[in-house]
Amino acid sequence: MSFFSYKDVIEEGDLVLAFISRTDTKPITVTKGQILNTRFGHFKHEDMVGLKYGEQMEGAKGYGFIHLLHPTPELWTLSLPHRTQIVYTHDSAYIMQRLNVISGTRVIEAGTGSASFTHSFARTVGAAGRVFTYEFHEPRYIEAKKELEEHGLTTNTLITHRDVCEGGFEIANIPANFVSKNGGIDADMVFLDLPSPWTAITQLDSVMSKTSKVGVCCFSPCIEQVQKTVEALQEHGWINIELVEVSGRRWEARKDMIRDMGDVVKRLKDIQSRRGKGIETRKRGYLANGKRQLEEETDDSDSGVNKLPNTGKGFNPFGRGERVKEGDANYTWRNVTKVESEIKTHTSYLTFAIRLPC
Amino acid sequence: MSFFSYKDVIEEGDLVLAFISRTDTKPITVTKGQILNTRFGHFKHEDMVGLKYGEQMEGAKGYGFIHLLHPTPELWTLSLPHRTQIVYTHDSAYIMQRLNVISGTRVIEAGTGSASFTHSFARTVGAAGRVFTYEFHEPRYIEAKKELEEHGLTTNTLITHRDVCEGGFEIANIPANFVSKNGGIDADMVFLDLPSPWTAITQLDSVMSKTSKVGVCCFSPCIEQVQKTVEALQEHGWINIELVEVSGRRWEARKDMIRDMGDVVKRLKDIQSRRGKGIETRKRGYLANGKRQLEEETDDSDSGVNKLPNTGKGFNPFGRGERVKEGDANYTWRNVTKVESEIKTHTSYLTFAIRLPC
Amino acid sequence: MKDRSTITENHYVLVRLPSAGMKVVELRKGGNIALGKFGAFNVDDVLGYTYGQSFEIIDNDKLRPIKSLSEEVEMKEESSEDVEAEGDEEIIKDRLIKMLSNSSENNQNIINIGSKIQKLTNEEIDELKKSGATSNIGQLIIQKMIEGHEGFDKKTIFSQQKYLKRKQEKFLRRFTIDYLGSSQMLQYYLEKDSSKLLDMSEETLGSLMTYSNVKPGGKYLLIDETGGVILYSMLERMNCEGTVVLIHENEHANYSALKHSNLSDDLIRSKVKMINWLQILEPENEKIDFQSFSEAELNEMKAPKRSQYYRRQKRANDINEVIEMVQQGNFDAFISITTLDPTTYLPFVIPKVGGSRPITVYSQFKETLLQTQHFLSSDKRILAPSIFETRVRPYQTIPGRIHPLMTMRGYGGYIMVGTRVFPKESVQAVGRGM
Amino acid sequence: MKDRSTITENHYVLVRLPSAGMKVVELRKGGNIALGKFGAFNVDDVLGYTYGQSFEIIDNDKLRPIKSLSEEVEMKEESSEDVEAEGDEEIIKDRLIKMLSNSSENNQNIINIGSKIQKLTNEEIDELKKSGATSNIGQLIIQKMIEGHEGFDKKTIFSQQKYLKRKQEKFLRRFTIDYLGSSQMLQYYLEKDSSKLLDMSEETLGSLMTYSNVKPGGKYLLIDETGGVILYSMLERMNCEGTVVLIHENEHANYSALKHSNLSDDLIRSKVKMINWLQILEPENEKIDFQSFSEAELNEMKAPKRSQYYRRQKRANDINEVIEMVQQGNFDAFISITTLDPTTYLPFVIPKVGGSRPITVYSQFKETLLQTQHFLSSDKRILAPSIFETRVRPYQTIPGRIHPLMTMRGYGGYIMVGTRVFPKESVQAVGRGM
Repeated sequence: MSFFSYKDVIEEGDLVLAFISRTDTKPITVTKGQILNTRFGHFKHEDMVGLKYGEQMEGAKGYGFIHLLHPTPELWTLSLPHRTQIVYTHDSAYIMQRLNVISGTRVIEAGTGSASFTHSFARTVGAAGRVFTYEFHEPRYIEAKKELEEHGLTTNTLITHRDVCEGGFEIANIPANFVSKNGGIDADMVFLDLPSPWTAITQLDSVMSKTSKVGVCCFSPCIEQVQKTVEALQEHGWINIELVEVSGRRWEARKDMIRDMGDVVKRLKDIQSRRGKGIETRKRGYLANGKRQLEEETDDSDSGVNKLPNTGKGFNPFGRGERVKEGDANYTWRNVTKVESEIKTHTSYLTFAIRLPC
Repeated sequence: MSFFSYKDVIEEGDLVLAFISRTDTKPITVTKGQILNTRFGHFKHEDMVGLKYGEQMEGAKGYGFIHLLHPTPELWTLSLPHRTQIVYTHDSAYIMQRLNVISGTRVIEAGTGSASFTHSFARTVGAAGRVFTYEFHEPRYIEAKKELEEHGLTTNTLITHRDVCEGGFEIANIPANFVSKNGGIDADMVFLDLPSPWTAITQLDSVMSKTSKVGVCCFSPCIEQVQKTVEALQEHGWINIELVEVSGRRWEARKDMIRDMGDVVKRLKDIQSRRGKGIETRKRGYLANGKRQLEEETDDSDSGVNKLPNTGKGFNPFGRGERVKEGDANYTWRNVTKVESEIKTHTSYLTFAIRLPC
Repeated sequence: MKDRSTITENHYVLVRLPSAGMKVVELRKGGNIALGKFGAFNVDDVLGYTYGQSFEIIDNDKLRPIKSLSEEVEMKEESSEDVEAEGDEEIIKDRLIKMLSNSSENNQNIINIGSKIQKLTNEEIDELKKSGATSNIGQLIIQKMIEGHEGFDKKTIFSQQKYLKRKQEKFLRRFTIDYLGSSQMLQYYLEKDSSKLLDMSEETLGSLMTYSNVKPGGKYLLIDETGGVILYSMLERMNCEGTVVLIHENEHANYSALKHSNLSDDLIRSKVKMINWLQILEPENEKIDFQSFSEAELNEMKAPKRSQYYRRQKRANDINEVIEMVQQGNFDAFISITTLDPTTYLPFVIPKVGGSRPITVYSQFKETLLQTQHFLSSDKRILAPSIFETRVRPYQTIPGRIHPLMTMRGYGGYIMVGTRVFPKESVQAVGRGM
Repeated sequence: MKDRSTITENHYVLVRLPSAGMKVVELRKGGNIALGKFGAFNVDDVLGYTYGQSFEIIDNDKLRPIKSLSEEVEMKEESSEDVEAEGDEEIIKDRLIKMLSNSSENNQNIINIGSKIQKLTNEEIDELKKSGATSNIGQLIIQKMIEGHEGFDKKTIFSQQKYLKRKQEKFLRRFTIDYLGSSQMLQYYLEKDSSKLLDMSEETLGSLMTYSNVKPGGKYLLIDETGGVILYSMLERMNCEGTVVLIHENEHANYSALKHSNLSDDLIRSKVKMINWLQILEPENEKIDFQSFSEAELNEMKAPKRSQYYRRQKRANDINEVIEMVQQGNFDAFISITTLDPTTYLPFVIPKVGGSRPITVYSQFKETLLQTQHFLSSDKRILAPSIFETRVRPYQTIPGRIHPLMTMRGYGGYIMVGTRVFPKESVQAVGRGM
């Protein structure tokens, strides 16, 4: 198992993402004797060995199932066990594309945070690229470092415990295989997810590429941070400063019942005829020639929709009232898209800029 | 014709909005002897007299047509002859609903601008409400005043030539029918579309209702204006300060051709068989037992899609290449929605707040 | 016109709670209104204030008017009740620490805050509390963190919001009395169960009213499957001048929301007429041919019978009147909020709308309106139908920390707007006429 | 790996113009590149600079490197050419007044500016010009207006933008040489004719690459109807390690965009394999049974015939190789950007994708993907398909006047993402298993 390439069959010790439902994916390291308990049954790790990644797995008691997924940075992001605020995929994907992070790119990231974006960077820059990530907060640093090691990402990713706003980005003893052919860190791309990126911007000069254009992205939730960042970037020779917001929506395909007004009319007629029969004997004096007879007055309550028996296919238009199952073949349906009931309207402002070697 | 109520039949002197196309509506005052010229023919005003609002009208030469529409504030907004930046309907509709502008509301608006929102206010507050609108810029004030008079809106709308940031909102000789039962302007709702609303906020005290909650909406394009506005509102006792953006999208129903991969395969087979016949005689030595014979190499150009004759319904999947008319019955289509090719992503920030009588 | 300014007895009002929860209550003189964990208050104590006024429940349901729900809490007068107060402090500290260390399971960053707070002495907490009282402690701690420490960074914005919200819910015993207008009613129902409103947002309601050109004195044809919220919004704008004909699909229309509108039944009856689909489709059949009795015959009747006769006569007249009104048509707008498929009813409704008047159809789903627009594309009676979508994005406006809210409700709906026109058979298009 | 840092001869590069226009040009040593009204430049003058460098055309196609396209223009040295310079000033003033009074037809507010400018003396204009030179006059005037006068309010933001843009177009003779990566190529084609890219935006391309988990060494199955822009993006991320099998629907695949990718034909041929739909559907039928000749037979052949034999042999091998590769399947992702209906080809493609690997389908229209997701809902081989929409909203970042741009391109597309899984016949769901 590796974030750098797919494997096909699960072995002991592999990281597997157990897909339980759309909102529940659990990362597990396949370990003999351990059991994954879910609300859909429990699953023995040892039974996973030899199964294929992507395989549907039955519960140990013969019911319930999960899917055994291969980790990717994006799935990992969704399954993070203790989730801090993360850079969501809509943002991270755009940042990568826009700043041209590809195989071979040398990236600076501060701070590491949950290391979720670090995973994406490591995957994308590959064996030819390098990721230098910095985390100020010690427990977070320790956890991220452990995780990067466990995930085999330290081959191209170096994590440093550092407050870059104070101490800058330079690293005293860069491992030889992390030193650029041009010497040092030599970053092509900088991602700053810090409360005050403007204090870090001043520290970048010595660690950026001297031979090519460098791109930066500052990730800040508040507009006041953006204002200070823009000023700092301008003062320090960055150009093409552009602020953007990324909005991401997830849509689901659903079915909405098609309710025909003609059915309503049939139903109203049905009510009238049934009522008409019942009261015929009671009616006198007010009958009309061929027209509708006057109905008995009923209580003019506001109680709303009257519950009436379903009289067969296409005749009962009360989809909402009666909890008809979506897609029920007794009704007709329209394909519709539904957005999440709660959407993310803001993650952060993204301030981009570039700098050319002086 | 009136913005306050519909009439049915067009008379001389009426304002008519001639709908020429979705993006072209021309306001005309029906005047004997005048002619409306459009790219779809020309239309004599006098022929409009006696037609119904909503009627389709033939060009004077027997071809082309327009629709004769009754003015509404929203249609008027779209047909403004010299269009300045206006408050678009997505914004204005929300402001009205949110600040509960209804029949009887007393509104302050500064500045008047194109008077487009003024029209909406006048319509909505009706005969029981009043609109006090202020415009600093003289030519704009003169034009708006004239327009309000021509449109019969001065029965409930009073326009004042004033820089409210300097001179405030008080009016020396309010016409009697504009004086509130509580005296003076007595506004329930304030709309500030000014470059520096914070200078106007300080001037509002004397013209706001003393008996009920007053709502304000400041309409500012830049975030820095919002920041100053929020501060000023806080300092001057406004509460429930909330900033929002309104986004509006217009979608069109369209049809997109359904291209079937099966047709592609049929076509590829067709090409092979026709080519196969042509080259059969030239082929020797490389024939295969029952399998495809080797085709002649052709130039491996990148020129792309080969143009081939359309061989009938459902067989030619090249919708884009051949300019098939949308909805052509020879093809199958999917109903799709298309947003405008250029969308409005920002009009202004809307800062709302309320104030209670002290 | 009813009083929209002053909190008045026997009115239904909206009570807003610090939790962003809402309640609709009737203000009966002498009554006491319970707000659950937020306490209770006496109706008489709020009467006469302006709508929009906020209050704090001090003790024994006593009220203190305050500037707003988020006003900084003043010093409590309970310093005399020493034991309780001290106990409170301990509880608060414990609660804070627990709350924050619980959060730390989900958010490492907040560990910082947790440990900071754990280091706070009782005196410091006391000071914090004094400087802003219980309900402000959270805010103050956060303020201190922001000022003094970069560890309290944006990673914790989610937590901050959650935290502050929770604090407010737990510690604030405040509420606001709002006038119950259509927007407030919409907000209330959205909060309870948005599906009852077919997910319509306030901004979409605004667009619906504006594009439908609703104004005093108009005559409107309406389908309202929201239980009357849309109807209420229209009546507000009409100032109860004009008429709304409400099309319904059952024996009786459901407009239960109007119960809380403070509009009298008489007023509603005089302005709102009900008609069902069968009456629209088969008007002549559905009219009541009421056989009148002569004066003499009536005089011979016993009183109960006579009053039954009059009741039936009125009902027959009402039904015939609304059927005729729809037969006449020339409505100033047709407005529809229903789960019925528009393509099945529009053919019967379009002829009823006056020239150059708007037709607006709401749906939760763009796909429904897509189908509808295609359906109308060959119907020359509707000019230039378009589908509109309006979405409002609210911001957090704490100065220095302005940003759009992180999340919001995803739904809001769509409206299709077109204009009723009279096509001419003879016209010959030139170029693309539309 | 090709040089992405330094502007290098014989490379195709992107030239950005102040008008936001773009050009793709090849830098042939000694060549001269014409930019239309912006002038022309000699290729040799830009070689050796870093990609991203901006230049100003001074005179006779001479270049001056500048910081950025929007850098304030330095004083021109043409003060000696008095007559021309004076003439220029007049022309500029005239032009400004005309421009501004023209605008005033459409925007009353700008009247203010027009009259202000009309009141400017020649000396003032001269001063303005000196302090920032021609191309900056507009900016300076606006600056002055903002500082001194509230009449220059937000109403003119549209005008300002239009005005500034026009000014830059008219007065600036500047350009930037950018590396032609996949994002730049996308931008270039979007600018020319977005329908050629099926309206795909840069952010959607980013999502597509990320959700498809494209990385060095992968083996991918691709339908690319954009002429190779997506293919180029994949090759960038793959660093040309791994394989892309490109499915096409004609006799030959169209990947013309790669012509400008600076990737050698050999490299492309070794990494990109072509296959058409017929070869996928009827692989055994479509394989070439190439009859080899013996060494002796070949030796007897004449040279041209022999080389034809070898050419054909290679071609047969290539075709058989790619057909077999697809037969084997186990691709690391399937990615599709086509106007073909996904429901018609997905059944043939799904089996080719490896376990737990992504399937991503792009469409201009959400409705297409809606249909596709429903089509897949009964296919247990695709886990949890979802439709994603990503939109980027750019801001104006002039300090003191920060706001989102007023308008932007409406299109951008949607992607459907699902994961290939292996369903088990025997499983019994409990609760809602999905």
